[in-house]
Amino acid sequence: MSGDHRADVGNTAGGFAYEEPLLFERSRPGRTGYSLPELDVPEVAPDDVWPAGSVRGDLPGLPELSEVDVVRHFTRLSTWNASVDLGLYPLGSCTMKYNPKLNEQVARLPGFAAAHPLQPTALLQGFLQLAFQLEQQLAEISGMDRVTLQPAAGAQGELAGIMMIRAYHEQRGERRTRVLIPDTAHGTNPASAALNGYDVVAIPSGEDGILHPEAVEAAMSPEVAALMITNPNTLGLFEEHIARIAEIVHAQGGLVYGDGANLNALLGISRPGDLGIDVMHFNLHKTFSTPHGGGGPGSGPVGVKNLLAPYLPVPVVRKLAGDEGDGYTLDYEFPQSIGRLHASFGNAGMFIRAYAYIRSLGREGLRRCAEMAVLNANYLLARLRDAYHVPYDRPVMHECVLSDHRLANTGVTTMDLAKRLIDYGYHPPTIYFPLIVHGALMIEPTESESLEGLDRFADALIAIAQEAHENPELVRSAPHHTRRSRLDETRAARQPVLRWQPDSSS
Amino acid sequence: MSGDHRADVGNTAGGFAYEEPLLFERSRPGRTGYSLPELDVPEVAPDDVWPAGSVRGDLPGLPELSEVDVVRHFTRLSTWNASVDLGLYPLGSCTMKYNPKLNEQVARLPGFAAAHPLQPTALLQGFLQLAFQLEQQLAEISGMDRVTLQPAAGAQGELAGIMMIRAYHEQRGERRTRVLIPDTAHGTNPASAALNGYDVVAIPSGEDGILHPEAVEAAMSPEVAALMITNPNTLGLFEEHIARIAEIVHAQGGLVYGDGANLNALLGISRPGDLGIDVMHFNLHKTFSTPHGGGGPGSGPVGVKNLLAPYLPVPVVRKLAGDEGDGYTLDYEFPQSIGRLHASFGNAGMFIRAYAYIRSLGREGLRRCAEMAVLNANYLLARLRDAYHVPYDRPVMHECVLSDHRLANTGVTTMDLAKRLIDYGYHPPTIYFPLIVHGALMIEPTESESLEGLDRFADALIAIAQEAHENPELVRSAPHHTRRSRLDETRAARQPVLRWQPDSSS
Amino acid sequence: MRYIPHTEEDVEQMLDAIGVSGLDALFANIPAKHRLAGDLALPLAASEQEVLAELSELAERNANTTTHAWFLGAGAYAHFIPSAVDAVVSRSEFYTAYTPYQAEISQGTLQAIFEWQTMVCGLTGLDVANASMYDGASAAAEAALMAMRVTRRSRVLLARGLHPHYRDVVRTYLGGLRAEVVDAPLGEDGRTADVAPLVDDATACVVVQHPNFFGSLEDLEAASAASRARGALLVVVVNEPLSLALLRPPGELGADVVCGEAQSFGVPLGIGGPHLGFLATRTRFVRQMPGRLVGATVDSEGRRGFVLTLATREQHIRRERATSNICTNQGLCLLMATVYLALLGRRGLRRLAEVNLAKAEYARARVRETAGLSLPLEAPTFNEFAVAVPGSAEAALARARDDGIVGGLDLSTHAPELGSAVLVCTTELASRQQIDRLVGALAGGRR
Amino acid sequence: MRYIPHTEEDVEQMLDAIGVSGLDALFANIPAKHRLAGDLALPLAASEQEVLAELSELAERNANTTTHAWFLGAGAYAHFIPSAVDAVVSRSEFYTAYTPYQAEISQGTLQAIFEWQTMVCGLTGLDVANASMYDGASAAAEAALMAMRVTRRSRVLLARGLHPHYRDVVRTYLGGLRAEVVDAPLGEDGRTADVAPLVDDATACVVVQHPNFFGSLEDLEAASAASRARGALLVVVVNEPLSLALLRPPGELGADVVCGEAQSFGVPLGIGGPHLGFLATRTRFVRQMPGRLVGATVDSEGRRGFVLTLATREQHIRRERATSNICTNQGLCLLMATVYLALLGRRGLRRLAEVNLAKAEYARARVRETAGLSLPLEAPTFNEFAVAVPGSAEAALARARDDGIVGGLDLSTHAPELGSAVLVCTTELASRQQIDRLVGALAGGRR
Ligand SMILES: Cc1ncc(COP(=O)(O)O)c(C=O)c1O
Ligand SMILES: Cc1ncc(COP(=O)(O)O)c(C=O)c1O
Repeated sequence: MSGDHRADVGNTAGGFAYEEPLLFERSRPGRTGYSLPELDVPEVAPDDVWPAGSVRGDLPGLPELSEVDVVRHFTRLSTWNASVDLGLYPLGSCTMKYNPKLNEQVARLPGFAAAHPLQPTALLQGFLQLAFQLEQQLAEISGMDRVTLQPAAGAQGELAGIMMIRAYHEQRGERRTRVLIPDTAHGTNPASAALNGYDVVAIPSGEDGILHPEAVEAAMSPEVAALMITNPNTLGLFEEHIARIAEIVHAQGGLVYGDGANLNALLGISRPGDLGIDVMHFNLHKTFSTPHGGGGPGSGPVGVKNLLAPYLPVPVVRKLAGDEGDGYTLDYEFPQSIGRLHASFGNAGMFIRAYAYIRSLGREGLRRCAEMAVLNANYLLARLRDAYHVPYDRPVMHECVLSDHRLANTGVTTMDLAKRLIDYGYHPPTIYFPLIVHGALMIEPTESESLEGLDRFADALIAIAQEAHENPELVRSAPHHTRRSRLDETRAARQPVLRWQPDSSS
Repeated sequence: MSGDHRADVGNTAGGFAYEEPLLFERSRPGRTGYSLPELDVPEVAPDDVWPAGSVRGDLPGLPELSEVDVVRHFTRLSTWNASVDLGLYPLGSCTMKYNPKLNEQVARLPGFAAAHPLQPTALLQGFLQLAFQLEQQLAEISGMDRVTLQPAAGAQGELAGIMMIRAYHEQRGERRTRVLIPDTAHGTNPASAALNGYDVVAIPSGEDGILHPEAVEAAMSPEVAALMITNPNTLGLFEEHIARIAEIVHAQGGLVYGDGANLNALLGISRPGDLGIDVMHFNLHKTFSTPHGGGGPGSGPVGVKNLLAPYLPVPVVRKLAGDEGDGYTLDYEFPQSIGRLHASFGNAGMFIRAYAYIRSLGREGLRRCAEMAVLNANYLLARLRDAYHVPYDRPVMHECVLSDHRLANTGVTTMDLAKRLIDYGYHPPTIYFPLIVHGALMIEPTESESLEGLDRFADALIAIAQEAHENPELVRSAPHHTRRSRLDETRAARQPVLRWQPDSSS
Repeated sequence: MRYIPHTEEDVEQMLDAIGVSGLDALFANIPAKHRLAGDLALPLAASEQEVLAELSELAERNANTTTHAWFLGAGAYAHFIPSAVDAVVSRSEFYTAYTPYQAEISQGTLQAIFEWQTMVCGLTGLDVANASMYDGASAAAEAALMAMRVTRRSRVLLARGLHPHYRDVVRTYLGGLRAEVVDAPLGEDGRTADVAPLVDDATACVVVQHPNFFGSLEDLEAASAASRARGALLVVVVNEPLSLALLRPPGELGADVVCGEAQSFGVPLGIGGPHLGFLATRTRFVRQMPGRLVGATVDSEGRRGFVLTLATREQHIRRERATSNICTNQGLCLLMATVYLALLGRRGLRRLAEVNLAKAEYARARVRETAGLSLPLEAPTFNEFAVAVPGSAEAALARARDDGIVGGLDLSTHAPELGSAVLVCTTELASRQQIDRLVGALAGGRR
Repeated sequence: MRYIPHTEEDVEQMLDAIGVSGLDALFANIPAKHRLAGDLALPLAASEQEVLAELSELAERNANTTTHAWFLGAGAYAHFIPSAVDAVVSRSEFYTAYTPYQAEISQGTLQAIFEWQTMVCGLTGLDVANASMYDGASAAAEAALMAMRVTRRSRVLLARGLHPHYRDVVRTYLGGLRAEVVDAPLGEDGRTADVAPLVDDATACVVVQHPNFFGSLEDLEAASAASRARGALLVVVVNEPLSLALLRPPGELGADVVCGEAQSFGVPLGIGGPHLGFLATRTRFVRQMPGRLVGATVDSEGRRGFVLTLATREQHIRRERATSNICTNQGLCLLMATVYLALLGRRGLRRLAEVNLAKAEYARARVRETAGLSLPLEAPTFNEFAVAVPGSAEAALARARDDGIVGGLDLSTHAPELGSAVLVCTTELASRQQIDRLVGALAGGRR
């Protein structure tokens, strides 16, 4: 827009956003977006069949709108989001790759979307076969012996994994109390260990950003139940000493948990199961293209080596053999199982998408995927090395981490850079993580991005670095083009307003 | 956006648009968003089976992109459009009502979306039944005797109607040459008549905006094949003298064609067939909620009185009776039929949506629809009467027409008002139509809009009227918030650039 | 009513503001005698749940490409449609928008149309293409009308190889005008016989389909020479545009207008509609073209943008002198095709065409070697061809149906001269095994 | 590869820029011995057409609510889902976005979550609700953990009326901690027997489901009094939240935490997931809550906006001291439920609940009057209840299946004390005629 120095930056032009209040503020008594068939059985008044005082009065918190108003409400809200389908979404550690439309289509087939978890297995054979085959595919990809699809997300996968490790030790009459976790680990690692009653011991990464055998050696003891390691780690670096480290842990009876969030870098290239990992989780919503859905749902299958197989959660899908006939069934009889983690099979809808993805890429596509993801990350690093400080400047895998070091004197923070990127039409990278890097910018382009797309993004980051020096205020006060400018998070936490109320100022 | 006096107007706030070049500019040789199964038959080189020189060389004009780039391209393009799902879209004469999501779902059922027009009728019974029932529903709604669904849009419906009128006259050995059309008529009316070889005679509307018997009387003669009339007319006024006018036309052997584009105002209230109309078209994409699709597809069924039944286009869907058994069949044997207008049955996908809509509203809903559409138009008129000149200030039906009369001295035109409305977050009304109103603003809110929504829209129009007087330049240079400011239509017509070319400056 | 927001309070408040007593008063201008006395004789409102159930039941009763092996084409082709197509056209910014008259708030639709126009020019080898016609049949009719305007002549030559329904529609469209429509016969080999003898100085155009209704590739150069010789235009109709990915563009071979049906490009069969008529021609005829055109221009700040242009040809400006009466067109289908072609791209489309050809050649070979079956027409074909069957075509198709196959079109009404023949189409959806089953069924052999 | 844009030229150019010789060089840091020697033992890439065919075939082999009459609930309920729900969640701005950490570019997701939190508070009668848990079972487990944190106690009382799978999950979650999990028995009438005797000063919480697994409405006031008396919290689990449209909100009846499964609100059955765990509590416990919370705030210009807040409870800040390890949650399912509730609204939801109740009461009446069938439990119910059948439950369900009915859950493993019994659920999808058929089939009568 002419005269607006802030318009037409990056790959954006001027524009506007539609405003939209809360549903409750749009509500008018008597409206509805719903209809029901004529009741074909006698009316029943709850008061007549329920004990006195069981029936509620009004139903607060529910609005009343017509279908058109509901559709417009959410359509407008949607326009306030950044998304993968609108552009590069380089959140480090989140693998925001393209979510194929085919996956969305097949997941909506009535045979999947309208089937029930408790219907007889005889009426659920298509799904059981898919689940069984997906387990096998994940086992092959990861080099593990067995896989459970039950965990609903990566963190629940970690929980399941640590539980199996506990069960394993208890089975041998051991009560180990500690779990070793590198300082670069994602927050869910220590949280999952703690949720299992373990004490968390942080292990420092080496100068070069990866874990060194000495550090593990030093912390290792018979008290240690397991080491949780992410490979490639959250700096995007491959843990070169992984095998040696695993030996050290195993030597003292400990097990090695592999956080598979970054598996995208290794597809068809290297298998955790071949590197000494005893148990790991997959994030189907990262590596296997299922959508992140604005926070979920995801799916966090867990792969284990045979030594942990007895502890897998139930039920287990089994292929019938011999005179059992063909088909698949559900087994519950695993006395040493850690039990159930989910009311049903886990986030089944994500199994379908991941299966469609693995079939679509095939073995060559999966490898290509890892190669291009790593190529993209290294290309970006090469493009950005001059403009930004690179705390660990070495070849990376699927993501690279920059720091705000060079901006020290400008008063511009990593947070400011992130917000300014929004003006350029990009969702910001992951920031301030991993914790060991000051003002970290963690960038994961994924294989979905084209060369030109990466160049535009690099140009934007370089331009912003320059703005930070020449016009720091412009960056510090970003974003300037969004429907809302910088939001006050402190106020939100200090005076929490967590729901709308008729009187509420919010 | 702070400091930007143009932000946060109407129901909008500041924002930005993603830029996106043409597909061809994003193309890179070797990319694709498609895949094919392994060929399971022998390869064939076209040169081996076709005459020399039949095979083309390069395939210009087709880009090469990955699926993610294609999806992003069109997702970004979509964000540059206004749409009913984003807000009020008050295009007069277009009936931009809400397009129910249910209709979209049912139209995609494989039994409809993946069936072929030429498959044996025995394998097409579900569709034939739906088509038959829709014809009956439209006949009942309009008061006509028979209906054909074949015309692909209103204009083709007009063509079909006029053709039937011609056939009717020729059948009686008459060669009539003229068609009478009021000066308020939509452009398709005269165009359709002319396409049929008729001379068009324009009839002036009366002071009060409607057609008067005298005017018709004066123009009527044995040369006149038909009068084409739109009721309610394009000023949103009910043609009160319709019956008398029909008598006059009929008295001299002429027929009356009813343009049903504005039928929304009459649903369950009054039936064209009861007012002397001999033949009319319906716009399923207006009255019956099928989406406009950014210009189409629509559907323009035609209803006729029995006197025109012999001339209906073929094929005709017939319900089997007696010893023919149950079900439906297609009849072709109509010697006097005008013939075919469409390669198949017409825009069948729209029949499905319209049928779902009529079933969803039911008789009471259809009437409610007309009542609320008329209520909304009159309410807007009441809200706007003080701010804008109302050329024909009387109770309206489904739409109201304003003029730019009061802005004469401001230098602000209707076009400017329209463009400024965009800044307020509204798609403009239809402008400069009907032609008899200087600088017309033709506003049709439809029944989909709520009272509050209408108030916000009225507030915007009133605010703009004020801006026109206080800050005309602001209005004349609108829109200010869109990705593109006012586009140069003259240049487009003077130096036509109608396709992209590798070298093209465009 | 879930689609109508008004509450009774809203209605009261609005009636007050308007200053009328009740809803009936709003209809005061409708003479009492013109008001509907009672209710419409229609059922009461059905719930969403009931409507879905009812339509699902109706849909169940239509065979379709998900329930049968499919060899029926004849103008509507069963091609695979990538999921991304529907994902894009389901964006309500596209499907709930109107014709892009207000350019600044319709750039998405406008740019997509401009991209489509460019693609059609590339495929046809012509300079300018419009923003769609209703379908291939009306596109052919509009082309004939256009040729009549351009040449100021009124005689139209229609090849027998033009889809019979298209032929009907052309006749219907021309019915109201003093126009003469003449047939150009089909030759022995399934191609249009030499038209030269039929073209005269009154002839506005020669209309041939390529590949034609019987699947045969026409000799466009001959047709073009014959037309040109007498100052007539050559109109080439294409209803399987996938063929254009391999065939030399008609524009290069002398076609003045190339039009037809683009349903093959990602538009669902949908029982015949909505489909996608297209029309392309040479720059010098642009002002006689029917339909909308999008052009590139600049905004007040010099940035590229798109608008509807050359509207002086159209009904809303020109009224009775317009080049056509078309207003609403097939916009969303155009978007489907544009997304589809963008996904396949240059190589993808060409490869798909090769696959279709290979399937057809395999099927033709099987037919040749199968007792009882033969190929009655010798002309080269793309993905569709006639097969002569033993006994009646109806019986042959019934045998196929018993094996879960929709085997093609019974040609006995359209081309009795071929005896019992079936028009068979093989796309990428037809597997070798299905083709073998079809051949077996048509031949009457047991499987 | 349709999902990967790189051409060979792109790759070359990028390798140059990076300064390495080939793709392998990018993996130089991976010791050779750790590289995969050959290819993965997986099939080659399949085309979109093949994958769709394969998955369609698999889907065909699952019975579902479109192929059978449906009476199976037991924690996953077959309700009608308005088309608008999928239309909204199919907006890629919603489903291809990540967790809304960057508020300014995620306001759409944030506002929707805030709306959901408000709705849950209204339904449960509590002050604060989170932005979802994985499912009802893990929500129950998280509630127990939360109660242990709040009370600093480690004894958890689980009602037998809690869904057996939920009970398993709670035990699994607590397995790693020094926690004692005790059962509270079911009473004769299908409601939890008086828990007072079982609650002691070590008890962190009493966990009851309402309506419980057997469909019975629990006496929450009693449970609440008993818990309160010993300083334990009352956790009420709801897995058919539609019941809350009619039932007095548990929050009003003394529940400290109300959590469970909200799949009923527009989330597809989807073979059990993704579904939608929810958790609500009182303001004073908010800092012990698991899961994300969205709060209202203002931007630098004072305009209302929303952000993730109180994150100091969460793993990415607190790590091993977090209130839970949950990170990715069930965001998109939350959106489905928010759209669903917005469409039904206050009245719609209440009416839907009445309809479900009426269907169940009709079915119960039919059961009572049918020879061979009976209602083993007397407690009042909502839309689900146990039916005692003649012979084995398995045989009864098989009879129903022969009539195209998925008749309910065989209770023999879950509640042997009931003998042969089936847990039957009747939602708005069950027609009177289907209910009659079910009753007939369960009783073993001929139709
Ligand atoms: C390295 C790492 N580990 C674990 C997780 C947790 O996975 P989820 O969010 O699926 O629970 C994440 C997700 O952000 C991650 O990046
Ligand atoms: C009054 C009137 N008549 C006829 C038409 C033509 O209908 P269609 O666009 O469906 O061809 C329209 C559409 O704008 C119209 O408004």
